Amino acid sequence: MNIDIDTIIFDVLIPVIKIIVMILFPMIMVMVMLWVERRGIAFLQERLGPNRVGFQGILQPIADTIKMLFKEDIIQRQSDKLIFNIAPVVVLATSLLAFCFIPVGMTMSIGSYNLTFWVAESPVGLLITLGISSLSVLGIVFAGWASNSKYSLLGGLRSVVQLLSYEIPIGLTVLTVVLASGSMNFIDIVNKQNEMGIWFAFMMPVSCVVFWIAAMAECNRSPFDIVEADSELVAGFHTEYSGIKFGYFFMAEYAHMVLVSSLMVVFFFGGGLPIFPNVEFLWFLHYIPGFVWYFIKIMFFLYLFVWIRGTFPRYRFDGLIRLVWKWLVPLSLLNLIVVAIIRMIV
Amino acid sequence: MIDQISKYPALENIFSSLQSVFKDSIIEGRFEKEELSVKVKKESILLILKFLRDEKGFNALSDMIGLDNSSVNKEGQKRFSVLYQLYRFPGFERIRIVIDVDENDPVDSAYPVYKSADWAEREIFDMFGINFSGHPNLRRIYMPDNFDGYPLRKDFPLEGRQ
Amino acid sequence: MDSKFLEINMGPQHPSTHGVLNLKLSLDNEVVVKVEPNLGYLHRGMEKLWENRTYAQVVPFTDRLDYFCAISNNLGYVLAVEKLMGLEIPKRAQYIRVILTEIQRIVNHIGWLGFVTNDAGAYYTINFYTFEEREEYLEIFEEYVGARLTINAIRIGGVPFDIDDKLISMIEKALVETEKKIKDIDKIVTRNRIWLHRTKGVGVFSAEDAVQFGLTGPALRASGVKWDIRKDIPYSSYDEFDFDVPTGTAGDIYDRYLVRVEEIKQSMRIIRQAIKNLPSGEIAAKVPKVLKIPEGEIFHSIEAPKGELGFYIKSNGTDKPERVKMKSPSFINMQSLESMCKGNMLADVVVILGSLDVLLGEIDK
Amino acid sequence: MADIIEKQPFVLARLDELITWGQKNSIWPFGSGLACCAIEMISTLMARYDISRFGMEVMRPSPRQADLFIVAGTVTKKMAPVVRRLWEQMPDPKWVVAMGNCAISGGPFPTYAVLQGVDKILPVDVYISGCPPTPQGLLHGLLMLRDKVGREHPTKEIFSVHDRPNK
Repeated sequence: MNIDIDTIIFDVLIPVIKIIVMILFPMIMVMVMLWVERRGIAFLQERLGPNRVGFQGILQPIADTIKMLFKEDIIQRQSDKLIFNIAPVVVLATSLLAFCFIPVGMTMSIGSYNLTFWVAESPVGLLITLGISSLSVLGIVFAGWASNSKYSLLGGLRSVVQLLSYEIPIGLTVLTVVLASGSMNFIDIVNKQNEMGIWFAFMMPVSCVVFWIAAMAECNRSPFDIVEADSELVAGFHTEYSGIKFGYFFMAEYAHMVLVSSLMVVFFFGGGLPIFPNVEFLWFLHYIPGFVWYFIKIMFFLYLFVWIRGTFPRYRFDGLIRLVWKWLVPLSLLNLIVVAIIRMIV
Repeated sequence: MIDQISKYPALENIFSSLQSVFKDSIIEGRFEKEELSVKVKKESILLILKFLRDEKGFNALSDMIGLDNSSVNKEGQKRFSVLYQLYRFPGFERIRIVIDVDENDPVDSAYPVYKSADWAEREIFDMFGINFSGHPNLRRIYMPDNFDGYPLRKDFPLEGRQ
Repeated sequence: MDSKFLEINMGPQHPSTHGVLNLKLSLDNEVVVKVEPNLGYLHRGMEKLWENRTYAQVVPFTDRLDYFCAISNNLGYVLAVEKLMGLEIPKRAQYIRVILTEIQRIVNHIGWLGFVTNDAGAYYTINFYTFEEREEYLEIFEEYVGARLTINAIRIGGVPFDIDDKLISMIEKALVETEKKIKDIDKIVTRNRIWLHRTKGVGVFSAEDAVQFGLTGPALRASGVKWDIRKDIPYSSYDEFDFDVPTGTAGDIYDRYLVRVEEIKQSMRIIRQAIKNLPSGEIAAKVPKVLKIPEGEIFHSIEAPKGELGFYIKSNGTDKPERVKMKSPSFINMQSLESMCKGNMLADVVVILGSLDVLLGEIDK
Repeated sequence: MADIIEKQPFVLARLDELITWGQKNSIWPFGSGLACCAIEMISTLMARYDISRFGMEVMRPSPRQADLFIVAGTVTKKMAPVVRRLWEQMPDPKWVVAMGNCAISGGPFPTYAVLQGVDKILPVDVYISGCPPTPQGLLHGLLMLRDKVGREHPTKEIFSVHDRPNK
């Protein structure tokens, strides 16, 4: 077996770099999001937000992280220690793991080598990603149960119910994407949108909206943040967590948001594609690299998260369930049928 | 006993009907600062409240007030008083029913007549140690359950007993 | 207690118990079976303290009862003392008192708006808007007496300071701002689907129940009972002003919200009238330095922002009261919490509690 | 080991600086209000005074995630055990600010029900007088606390076995 330098570079070095980048990417996005969230919500609320550390408070997330790292880690005597310790890891790890199939940009040709902006490519990448990301609920349930606190337990229970109901509209809307693109591979989905010259969001607006609503619920974000509902459950499932373990949950929430925004972008907004990819006179847009497009798009959705949080009150538990079963599930079923029929004709 | 009450015929009307129905129970009626204050016997308080609510339309018990009379030097004055502040609307008349209570002397709870008496009675029990018989849940309301003494009694020091 | 219910201790430290209140909740899944409020975590022994203070010294303590609307508490106590003394208050002082208490009502209601939306989970945004508005009025108080929260702006016999043109222009400016803000909040909140879902048909209290429980204030009016002491037993020249008493029909949280928003508008009307018709003259009656009140007793109540605020004062001829009993609106409102919450969900408890506008300083005394 | 720490070598001193920089710029208060001062505490949080500029706006409802306990208001004897317990539930390092005269000394309430000063049950870092203190006063106190946090030596506590509080 002869090992040449190309093999080492292209088969070992670059994938390793990719993996590192793809783990760092959500982490950095989390940091950015922490800042965006606090400054953004301050902007909505007629105030300044953190602006003392670094330029415009950009170092604020780092200060928070340092503080959390050096904070005492309290483990209650009555808690189930193993599960208590595992829970934050499960939540964060599943959120990060799901990133490995996401195409963060388009293929870029450097000489003869095609640089791809994803860690792995799989014909069932979509299934795996959805599966992994919904596993994070397991961590929340772990946390709720192991804390030996009633507020946490209620938070965990709510989380299960929420997951069970919101996975259905998510699955049904993702099916429409699969129908439209004919593949469960993220890269194919993006390429199909390139081929058709139109983002799926404009083709299937209903899917897009339903997916966004359900995805917001999946992230436990306001107005669906019943899992950690401040005003009812103190801090929900992470009431008893302190120090960096709480930081894990904090990060996982944002990582999940980044993931959901990424899925949104890939499914419905053409991933790393420029706007109107096939229109001739917009040729110059193709000179902007794919990952820039991707970044701009997910930033929009991430800010949308903040915006919505700053605007809406929280749904009550039953209202949330009603929203799913009375509106989202029938709507997405109908949508699926319509898409299927159109797909059959076209 | 009652002066310038004729300015408020509604109150006069109430007082006279009270007098005619509960002849023996009414001890004293006083009209002071646009208010009618009727002192009645402790035993018939529940009947009187019921009468006022059902017949005279006093639909709300605004407040219950406890008093410690230990500093009052009057012949035959009992240790405590309990005041019932009633009002009725529409019409907006206020009337105060006063009963005198001795120490360790239970009073009939007004809870069956006015639901708002619930906490008010608990407060008086907490602060003065007056017992209300028939109250569904007579516990201390402000002080911890193991607190010693009744703070608003005149012999309780302001700083508390250590 | 039956073990199939989940028992939860909400408070004394909980983000939405509005102070140090302990609620023992029994839950059947998420549905509330039993609510048992546990008070006294802020019991400071006020009434005992008042028996050891002179009449004038009590006034600052009333600030600390309902600290969110201190002036109304001042007024309630001071009016009771004045009535017991038989003191005649100059018209100008009465008008200034009306202006101050109505500002306080706006401050309370607008602050309430922020808190209740916060309880419903609106992540502080409305709270920020309303508190910014509240600051405008606090500036007026600061200009008037120099304090913001516990301002002690009403003294026995009148008011300590006159109001001048600068203050009046500040008030007028703030009113205009508030009108705008109310419109903004109306846009965000009133027809918001989630807000409707959280408030309509939640915490319903019928008019009969409300009266039976002795409920007062906006919570009572939302149930459809038109009972406003300002209108029905006028004090401090309220009979000279033209204003409406808004009432609701359903008696749920949404109606309480509407009633309060309407009350803000009515208060603005009253303030504008008072400023327009402000009579000239003295701002305080002559009151002796050492206040000795002849024996007697009085119960006088006013319409505080939270409901009927009454003071019972028994004097014994010395300079200190024999007994001062405060009838706090929150105390009565809190009492009805249990029957409102039964059968609702856990998330509703905090919103119902918020909608009753209770404040522990006033309940625990 | 203890010897080295006494001298505060360069690396540890720099590490100290880094840690305290993080800590002082991210003091998350515990969202606990007891009485009147709580309203002024909320006012400080609000847009006009905007405590968030210093990264302090994250009011944590759970003591486990908070760094700073602002004792805002009267501590009654019934509440005192709860306050103490909440403080114990907070993870180290933690700081306490006694806000208002009631928390400092019982304030105007020398009665049977009021604890005469929260420093009888908690170690207080900063006292802010006033009844209640204005938001400016609270901000001043919090900035003082920031300076105080910046002067601490967390590495000493991490590496030395002796000075550690009982765990």
